[in-house]
Amino acid sequence: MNHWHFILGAYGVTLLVVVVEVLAVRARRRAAARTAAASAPAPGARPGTSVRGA
Amino acid sequence: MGGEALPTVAAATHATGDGAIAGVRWALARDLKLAFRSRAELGVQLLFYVIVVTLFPLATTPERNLLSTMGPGVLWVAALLASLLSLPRLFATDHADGTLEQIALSPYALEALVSGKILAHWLTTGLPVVLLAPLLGQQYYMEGESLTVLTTGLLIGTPILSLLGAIGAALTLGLRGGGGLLALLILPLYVPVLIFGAGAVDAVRAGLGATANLSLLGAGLALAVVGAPFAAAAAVRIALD
Amino acid sequence: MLEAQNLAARRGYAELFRNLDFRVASGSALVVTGPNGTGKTTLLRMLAGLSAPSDGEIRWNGRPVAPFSPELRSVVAYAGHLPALKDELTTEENLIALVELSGARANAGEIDSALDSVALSRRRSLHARVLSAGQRRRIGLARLILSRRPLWILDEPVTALDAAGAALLARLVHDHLDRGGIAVAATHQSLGLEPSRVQSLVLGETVPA
Amino acid sequence: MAFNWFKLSSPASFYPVAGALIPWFAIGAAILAAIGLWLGFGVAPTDFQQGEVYRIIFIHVPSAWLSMFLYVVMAFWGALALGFGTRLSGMMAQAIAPTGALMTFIALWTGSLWGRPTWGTYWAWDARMTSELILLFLYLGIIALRQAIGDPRRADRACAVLSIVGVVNIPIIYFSVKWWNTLHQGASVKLTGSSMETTMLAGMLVMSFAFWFYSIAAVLARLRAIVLERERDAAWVAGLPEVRAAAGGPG
Repeated sequence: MNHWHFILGAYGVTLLVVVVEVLAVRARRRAAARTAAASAPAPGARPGTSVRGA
Repeated sequence: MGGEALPTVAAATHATGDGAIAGVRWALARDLKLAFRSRAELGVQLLFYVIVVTLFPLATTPERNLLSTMGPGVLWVAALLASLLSLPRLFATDHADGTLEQIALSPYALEALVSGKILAHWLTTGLPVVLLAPLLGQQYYMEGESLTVLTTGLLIGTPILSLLGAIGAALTLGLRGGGGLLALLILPLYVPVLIFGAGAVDAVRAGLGATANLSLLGAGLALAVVGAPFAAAAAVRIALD
Repeated sequence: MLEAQNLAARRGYAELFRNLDFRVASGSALVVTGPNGTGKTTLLRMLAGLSAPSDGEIRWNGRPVAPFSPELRSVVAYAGHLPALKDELTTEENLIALVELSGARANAGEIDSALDSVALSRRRSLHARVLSAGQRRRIGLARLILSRRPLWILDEPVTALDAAGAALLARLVHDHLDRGGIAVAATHQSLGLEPSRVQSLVLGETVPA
Repeated sequence: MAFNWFKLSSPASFYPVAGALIPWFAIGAAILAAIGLWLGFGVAPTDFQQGEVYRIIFIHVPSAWLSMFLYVVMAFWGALALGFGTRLSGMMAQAIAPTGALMTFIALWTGSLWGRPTWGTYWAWDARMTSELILLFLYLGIIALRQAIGDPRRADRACAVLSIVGVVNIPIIYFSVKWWNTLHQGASVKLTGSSMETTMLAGMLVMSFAFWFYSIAAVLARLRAIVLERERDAAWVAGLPEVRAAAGGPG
């Protein structure tokens, strides 16, 4: 009774999950950097207000 | 009208002194009145419970032994689902028409107002489920002590469902896919209630007596009564922000 | 006195405004204007204590007040976009419920006279379901009459009101200021107040950095 | 000391710190995993009842520990975000949830593959397995709640409330499932004898540290992505080399 295929299934899927997570996190960070680059505020156009009266 | 003095802060906060009870009373009275005015809706929810319970024997077998084993579990799961179905009403209508903002800005403690609403919710949706249980138990050939213990368990357990459910209902206010999301958030938290409630009847059948199960359910109720209103009130504030 | 210092607001990932400073003294009003999406409602919700500023501080009578703090909840009357009315309840029941929720006792005479001044006496036992948008707004005005709160926060209060309703609102705000109250309103319509007691805040205007 | 912590708690100052820490934890995880696997497969003997299949515990037990530990850590950061309104705490809780859910999934997957040859079934209503499944639902609930709420600050606080309620509930859930399990005499798996082989224990501990290090690295990496997402219009983000590089490229 050695059941190596069960061991392989457990370790293999664990490895797969880890690889998927690492790739997903890297992709997410690249996407976030792109969005950040696209939405970086233009200087001087920041939201403002004015108060008048009294 | 001019010239009238404005009340001071101290005069206005007077209401918070005897606030807790008055807050519970205000929310309870109002929600009961609203529930009574739209009682058809409550009837529909109760009917849902009855139909779900009726479906199980049709899906399995009318065999007496099997049904009396399944009975408590089926009634409990149906009670969970009925509670889940009625939960969105708890805060969603108040949220949609702006009442929830006024409730959160009331000088009464929000925890008290939320408690009143939860109590009204249980009285209008949980209590009917408890009262119907002895009747529906007949479909499952339950009798004697089993039936008494099932009903007692539901009586202690359904308030916990309303209390925990209120947290989920407040967290999912105004969100897309609210109903399904609410189920995902709340059903896992219902697990202990289900186990101790349905388990009480099994324990009676196994000759162990239901005291331990019902006591644990009671302890759960005590914990939920103390904790849930705070969590639900916090969730309401978060939803308004 | 209501003060805001260095107030900033974010919605989602976007910043609506920042470095907002103002001070509204007793007996005066602040009128907030600005294009859509510049944060008028957000600002009003912050002042009412429904929402936390992302930066800065709000002070009432010199003391900082946090969102939902008891000090704020006992002084503010907030009238937002939503009327807080229940279709299943009558005009009178709705009004009584709201007044009781604000911690006041609703005595029958006061309720009568408030309904009278907003011209809803004859609709008092109608369910809110059958009222027009303007009539619903008027219940809100009756609530303000009975609220006795020093700080009124009004978000687009003129919306749906007819000429008589708008005049009534203007008179209510006027009387409120006369009693030493404070009003903050987001509105593009004039409330007909003397310029000397109105400050105007325009959101969305660019200020030099 | 206190000042340093305060400074570190801003996303802007923690972003580079996290970036510097990630390689160390990643390398540490790799080395520990290598040692752990060597202990688990090279040194630890074959169990005379279960044969080789018990070797799944070297990933099953660490992932199960981590799944519970990460939930508590997530609730802790959530509580900080709720109590003090610190932005970084909320981001930390957000970054932990997916890794926690993955650990829970690994624990369930490996547990079920261990169960098939041992109990003769992929799924048994064992108290630990059942609790682990409910834990997975709790993680998925928190992730779904964050997805449904658009506004990150509301999401931080709502998820914090939910995870705190979950933390209070997890022991109760575990106890209730165990209670139910004893009443119904469910299955439970133990290794042979009461004393586990020292090498087995050592392998399991080393693998636990490997999982732990890996989780820290993964969470910090995700945290950096989340910081970029949420601080996208801050001036310091615009100045980052990786953001400038992304701005220079196409799109």
